[in-house]
Amino acid sequence: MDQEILLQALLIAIWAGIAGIDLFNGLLHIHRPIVTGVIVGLILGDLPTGVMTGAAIELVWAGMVPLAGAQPPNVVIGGIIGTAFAILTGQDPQVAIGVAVPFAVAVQACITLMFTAFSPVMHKADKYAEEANTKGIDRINYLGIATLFVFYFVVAFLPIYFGADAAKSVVESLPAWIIAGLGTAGGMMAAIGFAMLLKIMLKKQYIAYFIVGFILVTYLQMPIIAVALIGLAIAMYDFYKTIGGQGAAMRGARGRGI
Amino acid sequence: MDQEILLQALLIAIWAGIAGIDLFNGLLHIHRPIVTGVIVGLILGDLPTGVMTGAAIELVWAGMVPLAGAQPPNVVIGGIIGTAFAILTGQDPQVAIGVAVPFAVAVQACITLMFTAFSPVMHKADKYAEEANTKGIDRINYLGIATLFVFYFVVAFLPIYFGADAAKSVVESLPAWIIAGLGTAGGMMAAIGFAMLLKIMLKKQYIAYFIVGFILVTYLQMPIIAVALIGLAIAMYDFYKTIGGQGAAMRGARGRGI
Amino acid sequence: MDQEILLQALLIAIWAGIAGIDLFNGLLHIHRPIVTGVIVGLILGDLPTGVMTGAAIELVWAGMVPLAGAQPPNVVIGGIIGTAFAILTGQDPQVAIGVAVPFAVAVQACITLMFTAFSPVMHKADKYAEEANTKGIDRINYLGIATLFVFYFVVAFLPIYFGADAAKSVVESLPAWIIAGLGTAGGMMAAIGFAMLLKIMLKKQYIAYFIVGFILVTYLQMPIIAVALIGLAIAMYDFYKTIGGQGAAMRGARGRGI
Amino acid sequence: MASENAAIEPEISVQANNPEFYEDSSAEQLITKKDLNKMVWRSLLLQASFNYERMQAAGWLYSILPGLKKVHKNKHDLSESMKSHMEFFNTHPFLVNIIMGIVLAMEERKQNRNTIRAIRVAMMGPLGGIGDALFWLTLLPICVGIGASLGADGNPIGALVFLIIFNVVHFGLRFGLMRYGYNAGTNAISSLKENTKKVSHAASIVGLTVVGGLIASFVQLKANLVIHAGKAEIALQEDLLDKIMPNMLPLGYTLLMYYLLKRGLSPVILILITVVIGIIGKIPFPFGTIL
Amino acid sequence: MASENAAIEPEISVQANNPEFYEDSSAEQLITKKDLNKMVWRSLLLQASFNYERMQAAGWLYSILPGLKKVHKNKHDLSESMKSHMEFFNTHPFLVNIIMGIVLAMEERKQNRNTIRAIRVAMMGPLGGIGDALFWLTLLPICVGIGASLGADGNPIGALVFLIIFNVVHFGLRFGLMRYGYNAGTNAISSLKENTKKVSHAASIVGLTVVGGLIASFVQLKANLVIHAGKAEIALQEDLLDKIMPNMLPLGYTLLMYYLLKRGLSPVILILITVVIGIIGKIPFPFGTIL
Amino acid sequence: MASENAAIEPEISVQANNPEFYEDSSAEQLITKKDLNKMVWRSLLLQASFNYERMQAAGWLYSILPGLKKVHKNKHDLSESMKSHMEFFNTHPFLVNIIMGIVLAMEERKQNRNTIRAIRVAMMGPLGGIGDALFWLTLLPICVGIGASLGADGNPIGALVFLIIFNVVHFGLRFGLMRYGYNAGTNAISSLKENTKKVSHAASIVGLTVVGGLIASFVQLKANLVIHAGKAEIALQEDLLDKIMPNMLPLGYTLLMYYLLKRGLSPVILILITVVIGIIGKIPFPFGTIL
Ligand SMILES: OC[C@H]1O[C@H](O)[C@@H](O)[C@@H](O)[C@@H]1O
Ligand SMILES: OC[C@H]1O[C@H](O)[C@@H](O)[C@@H](O)[C@@H]1O
Ligand SMILES: OC[C@H]1O[C@H](O)[C@@H](O)[C@@H](O)[C@@H]1O
Repeated sequence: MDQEILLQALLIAIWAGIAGIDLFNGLLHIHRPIVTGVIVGLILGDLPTGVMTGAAIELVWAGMVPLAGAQPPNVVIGGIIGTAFAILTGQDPQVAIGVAVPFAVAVQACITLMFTAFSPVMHKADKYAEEANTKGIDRINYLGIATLFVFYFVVAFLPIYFGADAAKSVVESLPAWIIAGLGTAGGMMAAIGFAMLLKIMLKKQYIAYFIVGFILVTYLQMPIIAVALIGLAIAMYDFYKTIGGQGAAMRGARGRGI
Repeated sequence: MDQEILLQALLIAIWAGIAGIDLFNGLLHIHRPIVTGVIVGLILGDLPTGVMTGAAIELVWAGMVPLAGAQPPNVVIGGIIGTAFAILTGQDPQVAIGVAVPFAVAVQACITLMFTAFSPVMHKADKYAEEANTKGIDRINYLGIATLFVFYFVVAFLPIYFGADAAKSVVESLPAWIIAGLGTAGGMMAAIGFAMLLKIMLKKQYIAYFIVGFILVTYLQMPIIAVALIGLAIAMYDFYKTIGGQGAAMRGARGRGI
Repeated sequence: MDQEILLQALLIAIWAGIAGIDLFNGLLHIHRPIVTGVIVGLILGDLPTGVMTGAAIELVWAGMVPLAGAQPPNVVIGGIIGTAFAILTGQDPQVAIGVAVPFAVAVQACITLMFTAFSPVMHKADKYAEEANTKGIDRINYLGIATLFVFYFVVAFLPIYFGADAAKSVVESLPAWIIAGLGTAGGMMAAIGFAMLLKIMLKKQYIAYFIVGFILVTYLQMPIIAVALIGLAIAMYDFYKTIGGQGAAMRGARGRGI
Repeated sequence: MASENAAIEPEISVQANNPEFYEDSSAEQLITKKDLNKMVWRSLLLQASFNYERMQAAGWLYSILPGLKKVHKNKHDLSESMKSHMEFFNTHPFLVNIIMGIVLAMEERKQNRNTIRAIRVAMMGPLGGIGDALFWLTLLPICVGIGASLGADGNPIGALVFLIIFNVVHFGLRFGLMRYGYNAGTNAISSLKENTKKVSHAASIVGLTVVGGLIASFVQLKANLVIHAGKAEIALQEDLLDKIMPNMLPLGYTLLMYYLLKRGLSPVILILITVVIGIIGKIPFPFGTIL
Repeated sequence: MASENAAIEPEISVQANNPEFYEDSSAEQLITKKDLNKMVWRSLLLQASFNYERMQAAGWLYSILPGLKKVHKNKHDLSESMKSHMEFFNTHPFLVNIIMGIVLAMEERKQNRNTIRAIRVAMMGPLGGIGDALFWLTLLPICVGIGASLGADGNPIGALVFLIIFNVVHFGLRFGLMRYGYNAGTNAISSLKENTKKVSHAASIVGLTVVGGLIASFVQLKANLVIHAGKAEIALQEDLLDKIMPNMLPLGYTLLMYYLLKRGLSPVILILITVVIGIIGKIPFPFGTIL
Repeated sequence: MASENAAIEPEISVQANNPEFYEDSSAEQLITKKDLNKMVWRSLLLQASFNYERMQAAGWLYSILPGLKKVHKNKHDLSESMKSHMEFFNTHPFLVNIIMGIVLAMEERKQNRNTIRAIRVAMMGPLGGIGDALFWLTLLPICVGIGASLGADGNPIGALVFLIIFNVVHFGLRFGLMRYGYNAGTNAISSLKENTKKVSHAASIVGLTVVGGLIASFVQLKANLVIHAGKAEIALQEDLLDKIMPNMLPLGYTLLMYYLLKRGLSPVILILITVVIGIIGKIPFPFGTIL
């Protein structure tokens, strides 16, 4: 039994390493809970629960994607711990999510730290660039991948091997409103990502489009793809109008000059 | 009893004077039926009926606001007479509205007259301006306020002191369809205000926006605030486009000229 | 009895000739099933069935109009044969439509052929033009009308006089899925007409409007009249913007030149 | 460039102090924040002497008088200024404060009188329309709606909530716009012309979009007629008009009023016509009522 | 300026009477209102000799013949004019009347033949598309809808109402546009070029907006396939296509037809393809039908 | 013209081969399709060394290294190129391939180093935003939605369908854009500047429209407070906020975060603030919870 859980924890940890890499590299999106649910379900021998918990966790993490480098609560660890916890303790998916969120938030913080810690390495990379040392550049990137793998491996292994029960009791001793509060915070988290996008993209003359998009969803419940198409139509209108206008300006100028 | 109704009528008349001023000056909007209903309810000692009748009358007067100086059926008198009548005769709010409408229409006519009658006073004001007589200008405006107060005071006092029953019997002797017709006319009245706005604002090149606004409400049931935001977005687009276009024109010209 | 069906078939055939002309000339739209249903109903002495079958056939032919010369399944013959068949055999309108579709498709093909066959006649017309022979031009057009009449007359007469029962048995012997398939093809047919319009009208700079129209109907279920009004608003915006822009360009140029 | 623009809009051109307009053309900063606030309060009486010849002119003059007195110590100049401000004026009573701010800044700088006039005229129209649309017909119904839903069961708290929300916006706007206008006027006198035109254009766009929507939401007019043709019944509104376009009648009636106004009919006549149509519409004819 | 514009659109340029085109270049006003009305009636036969080589050319010539005869007394001129009007022509049969009006005004003024040709060509395309969209696909369904809802219980009144509404618009347009076009042509010959371009641009905007909408409303195509994967069932239409974008198939099929047309396939082939696809789509395969 | 444009955007100007930047300025075509594909695969590691100082810079350099090595045989040139590519870089990981293609084409042509830098910088921002909007927040939810609805009853097929649809688009884009960018870069070097600006402008329009919509769909924030005033109950969300504007709180909170970011607060702090607010919002106060 102990043997089995060790093997299972190791397998899940390997999967966590792979998925953790995929979250930022590769990007096949095998790291999404919908996939992770299947894999963890297979490893722990309860595929249906895995699939269903994965789908439930997907809903919570919709829209929580890394935008402009901002980390939302970590979807990899959230998905893995959530699913594993649901299968191992037989709890309801909703409770499993409550358990997963604090882990996901903690990992979010760690990743942010890691991305800060990696900054000095860039000066090494500058030196390699100076020396035209291409191998060096390669190595730095492979190092990054390795670090990610090890990190996710450890973070997933420990709580699953040691902690399913501990986690359960910790969670059960926490007041429900703290768990609920973390959930609420999760729902608000996307705002930070959007704010970072706005910081990069928003200029005064783009406010109009921002308003249009907001209205279309708020009042007309349009899905995003329709909003994108409307945005595209405006962009095309503007594009051809500008070309035409410049043409006119040029012609006007040409017609008069000299 | 007589004493009491005199006092009540006086208090209501004072309120009518204040509210009548507020309709055009101050504009705290204490003149709206929703507020008037509370005050009249307090004065007549039946707050709940007052509040509810006020709310019912609000619905009828939605959109009937003075636009470009055009007077809709008078909301001050409509609200006051309607509420008082509902409380004093114990009638249903809907009937109370039917009674209030003819008064409101009559006062609408009087106000229109008054605004016509005040025109000659402007030539007096011209003279004061010529003489740099600032006190004179002040006086003319205070006179206006006083006139409004007196007018509303009288118009509210008489029917309430003498007329609750008379009004009731007059109304009951009127064919129902005339009252209904007045209500229908009230619903159409906003068209005149909008027509006056259009007369001031509409130019050929603005028809497009007018159409857009109409469509958004007619076919998509958007609330006006959303329509305003869409209008704002278009205006901003246009604004930056014009600036950009002018820039281009200038650059085009500059690049070529001489 | 035989006498009566001959007379009826002749009358219907005359109507088919008239309606066939109206499909392309005159365009009073007496050729639509909604009208044809009444006429055929009168001729065959069962007005209510005629009216209702006509209305049912209308639904199927909505949107199947000749665009840029492209022939959809023929609405004249579809309407006439469908209604007549429904009355003569007492079948359900839906089955009547199933029977009408193959005829309509066949006639569609014939008309396409006829429009091809008429091409050489244009060289005759060129000669008349060369000779300034106005009578000749008149004659060519009258010939076209006559051809249409005869064609529709014959096509409507034969199946009704000889064929109601034959048609019925043929139809009943056909597998249901072929009839269903023809119906499905009918529903797709409008795509060809729109494609021809696109071929004529679509340029890169118009794609934006195309997208807008598609979105408005797909996601907001706007009726076409609202879509047309939105299109009109955009066109007006663009029109005045272009005028303004040109003005600016000219002024820019004027202000700087020389 | 200058000459060309002058040709296009001769009425608006911004220049430096103008000895030909003022006896005393010194342009110190005299108006204080306190003065501005005081004039906001006075502008509450903007429509005290409202009338159909000059509309808000005398109220407008009343509102800005303290400023004018401070700026024009010279009596001739004051008289000139007052006379020009007695010309026709009408705008939205909340948005008036931004025009006041700008105009006061210009008076203080002893700007060309024609320029001041032009700014005043150019801004009042669009700001009137947009203000009506945004405050009378958007803000007000929203606040009333909130208040009314709280008062539905006879609770007077609704009225209070209504007054608070409405007036926070109301006075926030008034004081804010006054200061904004004054600063804009002071800092950017020379760019005012262009901005006025653009702001006015933008305001017209918003305004007309909203008016289009308001007609569809506020004008109430529906046909009630049912045409009997044999056994069939055609409900004029549902079976015919709504199929062509919903809200056809409100739109049509508004455009009719617009047309009649442009033909010179007075609003009073239009009100009468409307009352008559309303009553006729409810006459119980044997075939039903029309409206 | 002129030289530069000429460089851009050499094909459209408006000039005075042209001795090089006409033997008789006198330009009196000869066409009367009666003539115009007569030509409206003749234009009902615009498609009498419709064919895929010239489409409406001969019908168009037939329609305007009375005017041409009046204007060109000289046989050579009439022949020249008739020849040029036998060139390819196709537009919407209602909107043709505005082109007729303009062209007739130009013929009467003995305009440069190339200019007339250019106007005729520039207008026919966009007016064809917009007319199809507005009349065949908007006006007609509205009128039919009204008529059909009245005829639902077997009452023939629906057909009558349909014909009346439709033809009031129809003939109102024809006569109105003819006169409008003729006057526009007469008054504003010199500004025609620019306006043609702008009107044609505006018409294209409306037209394409509407066509986009029409595809979504009129093209009927839905997948019926259900994919069985283990125990799961994936309904191709509801679970996949509609999630990506509703009306994907109608849009996709129309664009496919468009692509094939541009590759040179004839409409007849496309109709055949469509019939084949429709029938294949309904074959009762063991796993269900495709469409 | 050139001089004037240079004044406006001095940073972007496209010139011919540049002896002052390169020791070896020969500009042969050396990069093959195979090289391009190889670099697409390497770009999967774009974020391997992601960090907050340079973000994707080292990963970007890693991705294009094979191309750089081929193009710059001269060590000095290679070093110069590598140094410049170690500058800050961040964009969407799928759309990076189009920038790679363009930049590689420019390196191969031995373009002015400043121009290459400018193109790289000008494209990364808008493509980052638009990519996030289109792929992370539109494509992904659609694919996940399809997958999840198929897996609802415990069937793992949903995950497979999800991965297939998503990655067909994903890799289709990557390889397609790489080639497209490389060709665009090669063919149209001289028109690049203008296009970059226009494409970037257009991308910003689409991006911001979508971000506006995304805030309304993805940010979850609702007030739960009910204010008791006498007998009346005012549900803050339904009775007040939703009446003013639905989704007010998500919008407001996003704009607050935006404001704080602009004031220099780090995202980490904002995350903490958000967690704290979330938890406070759920404290069971006697009057209910806030959120
Ligand atoms: O915003 C662009 C880009 O920024 C960072 O690199 C990451 O957050 C990516 O997920 C994101 O696509
Ligand atoms: O239209 C602007 C303005 O005109 C008049 O002054 C009054 O009707 C006001 O209520 C209105 O706001
Ligand atoms: O497209 C314009 C026009 O083309 C052809 O002439 C016919 O199909 C008409 O029905 C159509 O209106």
